[in-house]
Amino acid sequence: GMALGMVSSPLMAQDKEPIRIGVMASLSGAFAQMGADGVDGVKLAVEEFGGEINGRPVKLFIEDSAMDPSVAVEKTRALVNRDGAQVVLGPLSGAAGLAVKKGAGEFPDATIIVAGSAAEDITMRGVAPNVFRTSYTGAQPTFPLGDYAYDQGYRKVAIVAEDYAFPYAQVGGFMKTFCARGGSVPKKIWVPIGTSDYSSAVAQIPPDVDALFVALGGTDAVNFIRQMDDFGLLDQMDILGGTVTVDGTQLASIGPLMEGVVSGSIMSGQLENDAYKSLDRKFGELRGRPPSLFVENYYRAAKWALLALEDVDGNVEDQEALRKELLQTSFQAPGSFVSFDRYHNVVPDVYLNRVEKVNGEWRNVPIRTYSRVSQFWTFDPEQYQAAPAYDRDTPSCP
Amino acid sequence: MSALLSIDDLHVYYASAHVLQGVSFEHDGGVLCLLGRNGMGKTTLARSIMGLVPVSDGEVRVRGDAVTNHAPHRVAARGVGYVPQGRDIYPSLTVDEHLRMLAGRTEGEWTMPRVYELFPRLEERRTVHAGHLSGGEQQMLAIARALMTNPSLMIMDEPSEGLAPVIVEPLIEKLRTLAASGMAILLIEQNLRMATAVADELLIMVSGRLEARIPPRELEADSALQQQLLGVTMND
Amino acid sequence: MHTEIRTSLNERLADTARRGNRRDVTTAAVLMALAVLYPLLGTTFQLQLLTSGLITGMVAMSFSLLAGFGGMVSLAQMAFYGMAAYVVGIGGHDMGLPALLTVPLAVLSAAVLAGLFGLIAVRSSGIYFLIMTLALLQMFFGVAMQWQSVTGGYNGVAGIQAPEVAGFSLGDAAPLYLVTVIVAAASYLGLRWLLRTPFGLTLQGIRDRPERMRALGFRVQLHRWLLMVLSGVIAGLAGVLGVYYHGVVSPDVAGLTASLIVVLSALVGGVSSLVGGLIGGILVTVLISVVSYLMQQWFGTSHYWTVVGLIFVVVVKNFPNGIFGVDARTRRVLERVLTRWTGAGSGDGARAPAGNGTSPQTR
Amino acid sequence: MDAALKLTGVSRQFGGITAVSNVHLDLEPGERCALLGPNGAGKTTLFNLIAGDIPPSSGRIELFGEDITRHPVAARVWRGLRRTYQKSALFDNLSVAENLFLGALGPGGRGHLTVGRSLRSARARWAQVEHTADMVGLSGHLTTTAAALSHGERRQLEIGLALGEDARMILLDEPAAGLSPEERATLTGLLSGLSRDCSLVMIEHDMDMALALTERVVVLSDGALVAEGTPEQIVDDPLVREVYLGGGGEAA
Amino acid sequence: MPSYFQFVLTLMNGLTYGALLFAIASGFTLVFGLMRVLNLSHGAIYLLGAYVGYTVSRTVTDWVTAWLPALGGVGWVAGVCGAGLAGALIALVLQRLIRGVDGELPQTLLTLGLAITIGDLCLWIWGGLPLTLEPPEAVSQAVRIAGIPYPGYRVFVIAFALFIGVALYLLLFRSQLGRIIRAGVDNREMVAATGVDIDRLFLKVFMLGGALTGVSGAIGGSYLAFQPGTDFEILTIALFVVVIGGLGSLLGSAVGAVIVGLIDSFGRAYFSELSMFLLSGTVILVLAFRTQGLFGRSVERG
Ligand SMILES: Nc1ncnc2c1ncn2[C@@H]1O[C@H](COP(=O)(O)OP(=O)(O)OP(=O)(O)O)[C@@H](O)[C@H]1O
Ligand SMILES: Nc1ncnc2c1ncn2[C@@H]1O[C@H](COP(=O)(O)OP(=O)(O)OP(=O)(O)O)[C@@H](O)[C@H]1O
Ligand SMILES: [Mg+2]
Ligand SMILES: [Mg+2]
Repeated sequence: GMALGMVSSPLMAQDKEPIRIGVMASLSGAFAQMGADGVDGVKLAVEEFGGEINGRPVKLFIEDSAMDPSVAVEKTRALVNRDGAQVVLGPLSGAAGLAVKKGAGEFPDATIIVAGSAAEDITMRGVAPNVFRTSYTGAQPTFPLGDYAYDQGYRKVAIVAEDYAFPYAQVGGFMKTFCARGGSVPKKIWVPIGTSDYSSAVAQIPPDVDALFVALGGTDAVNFIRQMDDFGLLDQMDILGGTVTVDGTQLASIGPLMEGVVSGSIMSGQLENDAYKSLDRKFGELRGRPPSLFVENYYRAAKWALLALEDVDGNVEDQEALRKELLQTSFQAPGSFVSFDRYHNVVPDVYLNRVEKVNGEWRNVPIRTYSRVSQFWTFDPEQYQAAPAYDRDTPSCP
Repeated sequence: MSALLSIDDLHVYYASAHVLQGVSFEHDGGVLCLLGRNGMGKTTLARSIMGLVPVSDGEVRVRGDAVTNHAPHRVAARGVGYVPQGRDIYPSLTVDEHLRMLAGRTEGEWTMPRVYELFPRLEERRTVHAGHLSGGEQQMLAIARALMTNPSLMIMDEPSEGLAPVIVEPLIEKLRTLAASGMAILLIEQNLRMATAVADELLIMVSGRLEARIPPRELEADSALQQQLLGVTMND
Repeated sequence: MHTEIRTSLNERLADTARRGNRRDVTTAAVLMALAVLYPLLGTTFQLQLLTSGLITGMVAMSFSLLAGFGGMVSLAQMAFYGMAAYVVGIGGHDMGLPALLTVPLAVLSAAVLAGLFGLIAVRSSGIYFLIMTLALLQMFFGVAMQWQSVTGGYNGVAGIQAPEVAGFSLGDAAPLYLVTVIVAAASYLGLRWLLRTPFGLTLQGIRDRPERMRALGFRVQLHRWLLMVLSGVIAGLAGVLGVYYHGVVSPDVAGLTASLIVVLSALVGGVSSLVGGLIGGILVTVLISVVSYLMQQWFGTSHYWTVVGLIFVVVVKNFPNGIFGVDARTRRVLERVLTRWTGAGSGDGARAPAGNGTSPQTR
Repeated sequence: MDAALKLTGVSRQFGGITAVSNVHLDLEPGERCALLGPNGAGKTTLFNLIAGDIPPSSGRIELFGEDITRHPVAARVWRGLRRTYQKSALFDNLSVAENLFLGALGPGGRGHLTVGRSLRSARARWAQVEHTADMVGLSGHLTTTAAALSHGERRQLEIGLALGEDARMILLDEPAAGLSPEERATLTGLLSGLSRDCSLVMIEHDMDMALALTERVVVLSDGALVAEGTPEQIVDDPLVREVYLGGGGEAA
Repeated sequence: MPSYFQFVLTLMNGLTYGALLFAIASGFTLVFGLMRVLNLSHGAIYLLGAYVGYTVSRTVTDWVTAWLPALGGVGWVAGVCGAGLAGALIALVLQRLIRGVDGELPQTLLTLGLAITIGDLCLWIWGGLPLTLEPPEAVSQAVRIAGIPYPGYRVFVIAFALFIGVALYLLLFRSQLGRIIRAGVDNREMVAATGVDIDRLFLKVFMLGGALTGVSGAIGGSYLAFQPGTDFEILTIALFVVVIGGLGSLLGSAVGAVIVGLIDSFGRAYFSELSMFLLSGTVILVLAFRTQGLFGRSVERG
């Protein structure tokens, strides 16, 4: 009945025909906040362009990918086949992004811009012509962190991380650089995602390590940090954080406990460039807090697409041209200046941020910047792609 | 002065099955015994008085007050006690808890010691979960439970089912004394011996209607009537 | 005295069989016509949505089969689905085996998994069975997640290519839809036939009173186990279709939302009816899709679950036994009508006459 | 010839209490036996032991010469043992006809799967169903759902479930309880007309019926066998009068 | 030394987690016992309790500290009470919904629909950020157990669970009311026919169960962060606890809770690769050998 009736068939390009952009993010369940932030980011970017490109209105279609690859595939179909989306932004989770990339052949007339998913293979081990990634790979922001940790004089670092692909890559990136310089990781504590009681993990941390690398997200990070504090261990240990460990979302609830934590990210809580300041101000007006990583990621993806669309005069129907333009576009995103590598992955700056209180607010303040970090760091792309994928035990340097 | 229990043109349906088709009678003390073949609607009558099945038409009055379709606890609060068919005891409560639960809620002669005196077997088994009792023991418990509410009108649906003769006899005695002391009893019975032994009057139900209201002696004496109303003759 | 009813019993059997056959043929014909004609009418997305709904519906049907006819409310159905999906994914995609091999293997594996789960689970009943299957589902989830070298862990197996059938790729919407309709219809008709044999009655007896069935000489455990395997086969078939439909399989198949949707589908359709599962699957899938779309378009919000949840509450309030579940009262009326017309009762073996879902006591 | 049923020192305890204690019993094939005793004497428990619902604490149970003490319930049924329950255990969601069909199908199947058996092969059983319904007086209720039966009708169906062509030993637990006088008469007719290939053990508090139908009476009290004999002997036994029939006098 | 430290800590953690689980599960058992319905909105009520507790305690704390800073802890107490109230209210709604709907499955589906709605409404109202309540200083002081400093709040949770356990035991098994409730669970009709307004009584107990769950949400949410998704996690674990112990048995819930708490804690500490399987494995193992859970038993003769 209704569902079937409201589907509009894709029409030939006409003047003033809207440009249809699909947005996919997880909008329900444990990651709902990140998804909602992402949608805000997209809307802010579209607003910036006055809601139109070359006289063609930009129409957004938003769907919940629910962190589930099967759902992400279905929702991509809904966006492309039902709503006629020519550009799809998202999805957010690694597995979902991977599934969409591998099935992207089904959508020759749409360009998919992965705005959050960090699974390496979206832009490695095979490149899909219509898939781009504007966010980062799991290891990309933590390569520098390993470097930094060694500089700090840490030689033994223990790891607490969730037991799935994204943290594997985050830990992998960290260890690749840290171990290469001579550091060692005597203990990795993998916890199931969604763990609420971390006291057992806390009890396992070897007392003689120099620092702890924590790659947990959302509630997990909050629970862990709080419980470290409950057991009086938080003050006794330096803490390094993964990319989503110390996002603004966590700082809102446990800022004081996070003080001094250094983490690696493509975003920061305090940057000097105008793009950042503008996003910070606009998002602040909207939600009353600083923009999170996800706001920036989706904002960046949308802006990237819109810039390229502007350059092709809004002719979204010529996907060939759009993709070519996209690949050549580079610009100042709020996070940093960005461009694509030839594997369709973003090359951003990576910041090492420390949690500090700025004007009464807990923020990630950059203490070091590594500019133009590739998804392969400084390694040879061929060799890198031939190496085994990250997992619980790879790499290893006890 | 209105009768203790009066039923006026009662109609009850299960879905579209018309099970009680205009039952009317009054009961004002003594033992009134309801007889009838299986499936004639006796239990339905008892349950509709108690408010356990909805009445579509007609009226149930207790001491003149209409209680038609009232919630069961409101009917019970007017002094109506009920021994259901099939016992319906509470399996997870002990024998003792069954009685203790009702002790002190009502004024009257029936207290735990009195009940145990009537059914010594129950006292022997007082700490046992009622679900573990034998069928007959459960039946005793169901009777005891109803007595503990000290009713002025007692509705008993086949109380002798599953009881050994050695228990039935004192029970008959007890019902007689109770009736003599003023309790009205509406007894549904299949055991003709018991029915004729305790009843002051007999009601015969056939297919949802009352066919006759006669003293037991009359029925006992007339084997043609027995054949007509009950389908059997009593003394062959 | 009751000769008319008595003589009718044998007739009734012959009659219901005849009528049943006619109804089966009609159902099948309608489904087939729908299947053949639909690609001409529907858009790609509609076809895909319906395919997805039918696949969910098949899992829901396997759920209803267990719950409605066996009194076993199982949350493990998505594990059987997932098992078949993984076998197709790993065998077809990772190992490059032909579909001709992986598909039967996948269904077989689902049946074997159901058999294994069944060995442990059929001894329990009621809520214990339910929780047991929940635990087994979690086990499956755990294995899919942790046995990374084989299952691909969190990411699962992606990029699975659908095979070609008669020159058409099942990766395309219309052919896959057609195949799904055929498989769903065949499963339904097969089950319907099976449940109209004494086997169906036996299952219902076991559902209502396993103890008594034992005391009548039936092998209760064996029947329950077999039913579980059967439901595993159906869910496994759905899994094969599902993995070709999605092109990906991940531990999420055994996740909360997927199972939730299956249960909702079955209950909305009515667990006492098999076709209810299929239709319920389509309804729920379409409902969620439409509600989420409309909430976005009209109110600009993504909180469609609030509305979906409320819709379920309203539906259950009005159709406690599902849209296709006949509740006890309606059933009695039906029976009376039937008795008057044919002197027979309800002979529809494919509908479990469970007044109250699976609750064995009705009073 | 082997005894139909042979109990040797059968006992059963529940926690502290002994429900059945050291019962010995020998039953000839075709024999009709009444099992009497006051409430809580252990009669139903004894049935449960014979049928295999609960295992005995000690003792040995033989059926037609075969030791079945450890056999599962169903295996005993395949050897011809049938029983009814004191508290009706019916398939509430199924019709009377379907209930009886299951009663006829199960034992005949020797417990094999019912999957392969088509409607056609089931036809004969439907005929049997009609016959049984007629015998227990439910032929007017064939299509009624069991849950919608009255108490007495449920008792009738309960008995119907235990009747079958190949039954060789039937245990009836208070078959007349809840039946009206007319239905009792029907039941008496039914039971007295049963083939002599089949033995019968009956728990019954309706003395008229129990004594009329049986040639042997066994009396249980506090779990133990306290008297045994012909109906006449039992009625006159002072002990039986005291523990069971009641001091009142006439028993029948 | 570290291994001793780890062991004692793990043990204590298991016990405190078990204590919280018991509080959660006992509300579930109570409700299940009454309605014979799997209340799938149990987790949602927990989550709602946590959120309401959070908001109330924040508001009241802000308000109170403006006047009397010393009474800062009052806010938390108010939050816990608010959570209880919210839980009771939802229970009331649920009872109204369930009334008139026959059958276990339809009723279960109703609770599921409600659970979905509540969960999503919480996301709508409070957003998806992980939150925690701030328990008052008075109960948060670290204490020393076996020479090891241990968070005081966790000890408080144990005390809370013990209190709930004892109170429920007294209510159900040592009071007149308890006998009536249990009788009503067995057979509502007959209890009504002996003159008790069982529906009213059940509604009250049902609301008590809801309140208990809401309070557990606030208490648990004071040391375990909560967010969308917590509802179904809590539900699953409550189901496991209750089933391991045996449905309807208070003692069973207690033992089940401690078992699950300990297994969870030791599993994570010593067999972290297997921790995903330990809990479900335990459930399967227990049910494979005791099909009615550890303390579940049937009082009905077969
Ligand atoms: N599972 C059990 N747990 C505890 N006690 C039990 C159990 N089963 C039976 N009993 C006890 O054993 C005794 C014998 O019970 P049984 O049911 O065999 O009696 P019965 O002779 O059939 O009595 P009735 O004539 O009243 O049916 C009773 O006192 C009963 O309470
Ligand atoms: N729940 C029900 N639903 C539908 N029909 C019912 C229901 N209960 C009873 N009936 C029908 O109503 C009629 C009267 O039943 P009722 O239980 O009142 O009979 P009764 O006179 O008490 O019989 P008995 O002596 O067997 O106890 C019967 O024909 C029965 O089949
Ligand atoms: Mg009756
Ligand atoms: Mg007995």
